[in-house]
Amino acid sequence: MIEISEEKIQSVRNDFPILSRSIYGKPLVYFDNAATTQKPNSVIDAISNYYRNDNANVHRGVHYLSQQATAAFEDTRKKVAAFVNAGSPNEIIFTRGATEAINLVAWSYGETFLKAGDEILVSALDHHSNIVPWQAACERKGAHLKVIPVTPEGELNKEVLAGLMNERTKMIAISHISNALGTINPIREIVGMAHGMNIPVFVDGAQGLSHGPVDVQDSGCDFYAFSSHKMYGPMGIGGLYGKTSWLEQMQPYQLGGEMIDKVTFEKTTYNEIPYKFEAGTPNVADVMGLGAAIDYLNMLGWDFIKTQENDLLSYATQRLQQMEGVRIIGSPAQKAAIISFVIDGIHFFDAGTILDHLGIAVRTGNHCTQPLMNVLGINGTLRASMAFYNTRGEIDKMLAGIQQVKTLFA
Amino acid sequence: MIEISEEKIQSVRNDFPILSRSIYGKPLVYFDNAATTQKPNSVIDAISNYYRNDNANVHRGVHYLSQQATAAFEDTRKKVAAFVNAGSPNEIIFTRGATEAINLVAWSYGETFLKAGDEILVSALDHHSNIVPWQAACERKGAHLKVIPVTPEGELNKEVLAGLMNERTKMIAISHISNALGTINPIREIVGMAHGMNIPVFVDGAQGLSHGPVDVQDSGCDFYAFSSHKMYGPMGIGGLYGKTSWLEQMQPYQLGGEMIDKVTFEKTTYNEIPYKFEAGTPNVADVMGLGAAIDYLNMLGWDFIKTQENDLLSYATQRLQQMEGVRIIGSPAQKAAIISFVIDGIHFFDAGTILDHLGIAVRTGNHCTQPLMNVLGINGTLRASMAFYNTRGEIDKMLAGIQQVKTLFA
Amino acid sequence: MTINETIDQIINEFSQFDDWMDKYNYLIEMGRSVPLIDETQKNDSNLIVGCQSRVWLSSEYRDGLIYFTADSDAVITKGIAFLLIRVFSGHTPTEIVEAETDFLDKIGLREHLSPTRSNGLLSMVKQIKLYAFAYQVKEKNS
Amino acid sequence: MTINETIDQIINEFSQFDDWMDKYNYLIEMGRSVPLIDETQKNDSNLIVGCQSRVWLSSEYRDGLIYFTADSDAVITKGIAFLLIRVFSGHTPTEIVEAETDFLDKIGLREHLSPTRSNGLLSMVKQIKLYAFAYQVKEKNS
Ligand SMILES: Cc1ncc(COP(=O)(O)O)c(C=O)c1O
Ligand SMILES: Cc1ncc(COP(=O)(O)O)c(C=O)c1O
Repeated sequence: MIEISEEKIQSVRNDFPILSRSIYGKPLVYFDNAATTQKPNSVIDAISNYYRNDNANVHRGVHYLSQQATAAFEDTRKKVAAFVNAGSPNEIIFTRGATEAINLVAWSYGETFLKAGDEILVSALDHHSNIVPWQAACERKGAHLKVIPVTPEGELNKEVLAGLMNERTKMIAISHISNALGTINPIREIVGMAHGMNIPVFVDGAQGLSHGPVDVQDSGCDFYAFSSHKMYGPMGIGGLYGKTSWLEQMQPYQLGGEMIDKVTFEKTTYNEIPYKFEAGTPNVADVMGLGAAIDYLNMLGWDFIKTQENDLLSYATQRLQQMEGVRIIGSPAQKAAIISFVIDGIHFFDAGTILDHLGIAVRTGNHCTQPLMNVLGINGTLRASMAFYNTRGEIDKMLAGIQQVKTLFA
Repeated sequence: MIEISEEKIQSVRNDFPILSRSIYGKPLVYFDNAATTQKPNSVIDAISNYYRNDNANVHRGVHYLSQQATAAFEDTRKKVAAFVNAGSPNEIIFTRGATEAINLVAWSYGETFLKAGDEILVSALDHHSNIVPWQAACERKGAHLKVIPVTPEGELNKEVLAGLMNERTKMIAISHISNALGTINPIREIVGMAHGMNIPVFVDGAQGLSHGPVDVQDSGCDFYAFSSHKMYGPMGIGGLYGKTSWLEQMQPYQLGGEMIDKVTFEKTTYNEIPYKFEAGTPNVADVMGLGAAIDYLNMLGWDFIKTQENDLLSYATQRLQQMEGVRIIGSPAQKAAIISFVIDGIHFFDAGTILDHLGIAVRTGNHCTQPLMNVLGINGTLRASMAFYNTRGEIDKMLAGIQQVKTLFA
Repeated sequence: MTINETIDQIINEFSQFDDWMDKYNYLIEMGRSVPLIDETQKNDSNLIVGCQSRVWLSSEYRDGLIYFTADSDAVITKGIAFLLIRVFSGHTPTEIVEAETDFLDKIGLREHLSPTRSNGLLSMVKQIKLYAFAYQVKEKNS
Repeated sequence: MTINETIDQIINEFSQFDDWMDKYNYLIEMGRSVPLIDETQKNDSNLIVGCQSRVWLSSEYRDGLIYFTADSDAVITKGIAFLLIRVFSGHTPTEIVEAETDFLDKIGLREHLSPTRSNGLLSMVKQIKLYAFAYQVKEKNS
């Protein structure tokens, strides 16, 4: 384990201009990182510099700016591929974000492989974005949606999962990290079980890429979706890793632009992967921003990120556990720096409103995981999701805020 | 008509930082505006400022930054609605761009209304993005794709169009302005014909919003799609105008996030419009940039833009017509500042490569309009697409470049 | 009291507070005095959707006037519901339909007016106006 | 001459030109000397897809060596095709499969190496390598 100095954290914080702003006259304490992370200067500058100096539409342009933009765009694809250790840059498809990546696979895989009577497994732990597109694919094809239940600790129930897999199972769609509880799912193990029965595994990595290294070849998953804005990069961009063999077989999703090979009114043929899945003008500027975010994370290093986040997680957990009337939801063995909790007798909306006035941004509600909330028998939680730029001091402020909330609504 | 001074144009050019860069040591002459336009400082700054000061995920957040971001996001929706004169901001859906907007309607309208034997009319003038999604919808539903032919002048053949409309016609999908030839289609008139037979009209406005005012209520079209990056705004964002009555009836397209109302594993219900069609975390930063682009265009005014672009168009047309061996493709009565041309005996790729080395960025090829190129019996063209920040001096440079090309390949 | 008079009164009450905390304290107190909806009326058709907290709002039409009751599982939301009821309850459909609704901005509760579903305030106002509109139509047809 | 010797020769030839225009003039000239593909071979299976210009590339295997012919409707593309043929034609499958292909960068035609479909250069190189690979496999199996 590495030692992290106050100065180091302060210098990292200085990379993020928004962290020095105040809210209602109080310094911003930003604990809504699972909703979206803040952006370092290098990401913001990458976007501005692109528009100031290099902006052009990519592909097919013979002129310099277009070729330069294309090269930079494709270089970033390689960078993303290396970041998740994909087998080839062609296995990386740029999308608008995780939700679009999930919709893409649910549609294209569904159209290509799903038949009536087939089954798809989703989990009760997951974000709506990784449930509803699969539900719709099943409805379209007459397939059945089966649900992997969640244990009281907030983990996937692996025994039940094993029992759910059979020769009709055509996909297991799970998340890498739960945005609601912070649970880190054992992807590698689940992929092992699934592949033993020839079932592909789709991983919603929206929360996965910001908290630790991802190695899609090591975990063996067939698809991995992510959002740039949740990993310190810009909004409006994200991606999908997919194994070549699947991507090549799957029907295209959106149509038009570079994804097309030849068009006549009788018949259209499509380009190769990854282009086949990238319709319309790509979001080159934000791809540049995403590239800068990856550079930034590589520069910081996972050692620093994980050490700092684990420290925040264990400190906050310990302190919250000591508070009377506060109950942390979920206690998975493997957990990222996301804490959901409830305060006895106090509605999360009331608590969140007061914390907000103290400059503390937490998220409240069901976190787009209504099925999970139903299982847990609650309407919602307060969620503090932390990033490496947060500090113990900020956690102390939140705890003081909760104390104030308790007094106010006592 | 207003008079435009040299100083005015120079001051407008100064708003666009990229216009002062050079290519191979020569000042950039950017004539690829139909592919993507350049961005003024105010747009670039709107994005940076958002990330520096205001970044948050929108909707449902009770904290200040989230509410502020949501308000700014929804204000921009109103701004877009006003810009195209929509009946209500709820009729504006943010998408990744025009291609996504077209795919959205082709899918959602198709799933909701299209039956076997129905017909959809597309045009031989159009961009692949406004052909292939309709072709796919027809294939899925057993409907038929009918083609509105193009006259030798490069206009839609209205007589044939009138004959193609019948009680089986479920949609007419046409472009506002042709990206390949610059043709401005008579949307209002076509909508009049179509509505007389209860046929809705979808307009691909990717090239429409940058060259003149758009009034969807005046033209009466049912849908209007656009891309921010082609109207001086950022990449990665765009939108769809749709009449409330259609949007309310149509099935949602992508699923997940704010577009959801309630989820259980048995059944999911959806939010109201426009949210029903906006899955996943919206691209708030680029929506801010789009808002700044609209402010910028409003500030310049259509009078200025149209006067300047018409001057460039007529000057370039006249000069090109005088050049031996140069043939302008298409001579529609109504035309935006887009000129496609061929040089006798010289391949567009050869010509484009040489022009590029002179700092002149034109686009070459089929411009994603292969069916149009087939009709015209050519493989592609050189295309100079102009914006209000271009100058007659730049046109002169292009003409000198073409002269050089002719000498080189003689 | 007319709708506008109540609004002025509320703005006046809130103007005493310099501190947001006092404002919220007062709101919380008021939450406790909301005319509670009958438990049997706490059903889905009176539930206002799209709120972070659950809000039920019910209306009754007596002698040409509309009376509202409400409840919420969040205290602040209850307080806001009470403000709305103070303003609108006991008025004619037409008065309610025509009333201005931007007073929450003036009393410094702007954060509750955001155009999103994160809290149900705008939905509550919308619902109140809808009820009034429905009774107005009924009046005309009877 | 080995593949590397031809490459060095070409790099040397191009190093004479300071001016891009001279370089292109030379390329255009070379385009005129490309060993033209037989008209009957200008079919879809020899067409390299994804180019701005159409390029046909055909190969023949004689006495252990591969010979290429090509054509394009664009002159610059022809010139580049000729450079590639000069380098690779008349070599064994193994020599071709193992050859480095970044020399176009060194002669200052980097703009033709962009990783996109906008010009067919990379596709041409890929196709040449593919042909060589196919003959290599055939050799082994025979
Ligand atoms: C686990 C998980 N999946 C999917 C999503 C959807 O991501 P996005 O909204 O960026 O598409 C989110 C975030 O909202 C998430 O936390
Ligand atoms: C007429 C037309 N329609 C559609 C499109 C597609 O727009 P986008 O690539 O921004 O989705 C374009 C531009 O490429 C266009 O010119």
